[in-house]
Amino acid sequence: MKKILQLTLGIVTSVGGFLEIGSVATAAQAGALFGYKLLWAILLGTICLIFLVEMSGRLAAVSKHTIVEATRERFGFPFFSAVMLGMVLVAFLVLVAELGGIGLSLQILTGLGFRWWAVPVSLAVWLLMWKGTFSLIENGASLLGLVTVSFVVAAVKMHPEWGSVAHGLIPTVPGDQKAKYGFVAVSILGASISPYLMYFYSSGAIEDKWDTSYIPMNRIIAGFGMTFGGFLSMAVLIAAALAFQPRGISVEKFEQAALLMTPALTHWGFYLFALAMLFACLGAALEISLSIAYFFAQGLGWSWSEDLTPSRDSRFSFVYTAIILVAAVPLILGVDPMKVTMLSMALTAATLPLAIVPFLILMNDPSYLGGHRNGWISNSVVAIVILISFVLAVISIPLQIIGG
Amino acid sequence: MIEINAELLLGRKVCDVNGEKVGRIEEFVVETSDNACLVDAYLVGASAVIDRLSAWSLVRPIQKVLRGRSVISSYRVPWEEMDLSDPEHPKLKVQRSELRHAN
Amino acid sequence: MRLKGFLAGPLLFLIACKQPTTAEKLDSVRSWLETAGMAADAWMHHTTPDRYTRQTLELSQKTLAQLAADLRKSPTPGIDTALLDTVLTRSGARLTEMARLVQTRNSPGLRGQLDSLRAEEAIIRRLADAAAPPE
Amino acid sequence: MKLVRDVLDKKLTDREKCEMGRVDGLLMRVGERSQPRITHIVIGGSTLWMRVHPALARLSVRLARIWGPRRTEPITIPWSRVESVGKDIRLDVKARDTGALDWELWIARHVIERIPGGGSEEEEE
Repeated sequence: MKKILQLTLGIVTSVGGFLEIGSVATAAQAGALFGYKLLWAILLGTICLIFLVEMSGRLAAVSKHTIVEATRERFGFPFFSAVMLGMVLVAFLVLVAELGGIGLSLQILTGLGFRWWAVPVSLAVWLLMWKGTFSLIENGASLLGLVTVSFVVAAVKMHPEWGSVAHGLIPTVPGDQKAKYGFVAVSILGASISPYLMYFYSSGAIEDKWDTSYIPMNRIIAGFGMTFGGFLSMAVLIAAALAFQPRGISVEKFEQAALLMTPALTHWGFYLFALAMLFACLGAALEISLSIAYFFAQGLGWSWSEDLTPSRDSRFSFVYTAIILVAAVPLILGVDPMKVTMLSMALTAATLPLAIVPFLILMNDPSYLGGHRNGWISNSVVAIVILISFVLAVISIPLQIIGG
Repeated sequence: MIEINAELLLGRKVCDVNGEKVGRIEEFVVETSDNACLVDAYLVGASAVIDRLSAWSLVRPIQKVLRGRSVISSYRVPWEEMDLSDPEHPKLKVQRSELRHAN
Repeated sequence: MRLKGFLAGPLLFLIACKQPTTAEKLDSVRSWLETAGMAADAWMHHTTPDRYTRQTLELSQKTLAQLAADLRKSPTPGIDTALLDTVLTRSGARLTEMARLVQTRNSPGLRGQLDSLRAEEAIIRRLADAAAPPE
Repeated sequence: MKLVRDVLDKKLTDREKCEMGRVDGLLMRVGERSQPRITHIVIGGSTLWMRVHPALARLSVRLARIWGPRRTEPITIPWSRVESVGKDIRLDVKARDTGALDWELWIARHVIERIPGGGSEEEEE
């Protein structure tokens, strides 16, 4: 019975925890600019994420090591410090974007600018981690995140032309704006394949004391949870294609994205969007702060568990406290969260190989995985998608910066 | 009698007695007996790294091709044949040809 | 560490964004005029709260003013810059007026302004299509 | 046994399975004719960063001098204390006495316990 509860909870939390400011902003911009043309990027990213999440759960269940622990033990500290530098920097940028997302959601609800919300939001996120346990954070925030299902309702209610929607799932090269198209595609891949999600998921498997009997459940959670999550992103893209593209509105600011669901759900659409973003970004902010703290704690051998009182794992608690407070600074200075979001998603895609290549090697390591090593399917799917993301990123990001 | 940080030896280039580059120190084969830890031999050369990363299942197809051209080769250097008087530049006390290949 | 070069790549992106072309600026102008129209329309149907609508109209006005200044600085052949500039200035003033009407909850007044805004947007679209080579 | 694969960077736990960091370094005594032996396991900042770059090691020592429990030299634990080498390395020591937890305790006392709800170390005894 306990397993079935854990199973449903696992799927629910991965659905609720899937969307965050990155996936919504990139999907909304893609829909507004290119209609259904970029659905394939969400599909590709989600498929890759399913494999990565399943692999991180399996690694934890079989070897009782998280990805970070195994990376340091297997590749040595010098290489590990490079991975840590890259991943922590990018995750920090995404954290700033998430805190900004919470602030912007509160701004459209209350009218008070997101800069004023920066400190209270950071303190609230910190307090949740200071007092909360792992299960409260993982399950609570994600259950609230279920309000993001309203995107599907909005998309369906706008009666999309399902034929061309399906057509969007096939990769196409656009006529004009190639650089912008590539940049948004890379940002979508970066938004859906988020390394912090893997580090968080594998640490969660350890906190929940998984063992090899959890492997089938892990596969179902990864499969269904991420697939539903992928549908949510696609729903955002479809809704944006129907709401914004005909009007020629390109989504650059949060205030524009806020109108996403109003054509379909009128004032409900407005308030649901604000709430959906508030809870989705809250869940993501918690996950990212924990992932960064896990990175330091697991990498350097400190005690780490969200279930301990802060003084029992003081360095771990110190790291997430410092990270959250520092993340509020750029927002106080008025940095636009949407710009940070798009940049951090593209950077995530560019630094994916740094996180995934060592992970792939680990997943083929008999001393960690024994008989549960990766099949050639997982290896090739992940390797191909990472290669695509990296190549796309290296081409389109400079183009977008220097001018297509 | 000198005391050195073994972890800093990792990756250091090793030359044989007449200065020819043999490879890099990648592993220490040790023997633990009644709570002492004695170094039996050093593994020198790139393939020792692959061994350590045990990424063989990823690398094996490539390795079969390269083995022919001995690009990936690694030597098992018994402790007597390694001169660590200058830890910055480890040297062998024998010629490269006399070394035995590891597995 | 051979990986250092690898990390230098991403840092390159932090330099300022590129300068958009005139066509992109005109697209932006129309995008923001449409955003203002959509927000005002939603407000009239009681879909969006007052403060949000007012702030969005003000944001549209501010962005439009910035775009107008950029366009003035870099006139391009094939566009009647004088006409474009007058239309942009008039739209800018109209957006400020619309924000005030939302503040005073004057829905009928706003409807009138919205129709004029749509007309101005049509002029700008004609100007943009005239300049941009037909697809 | 292979030292780098099985010992270096592995997690260290004490008698009561309390985490006390990772194997950051290993001291090796090399004699003229005697067989080299690993004498100590080394834990602690500067050893760790020395493996990346000497400049980082100097930096970590300077930082440790101005903030934290004022410990600059790393912690060395004789190899004779090693009980078992498996998934983790179990040492026959008490973590608190070795000094491996100095940073943990210092931050707990000077930072965490000052914040309400932080809990206190004594609770643990």
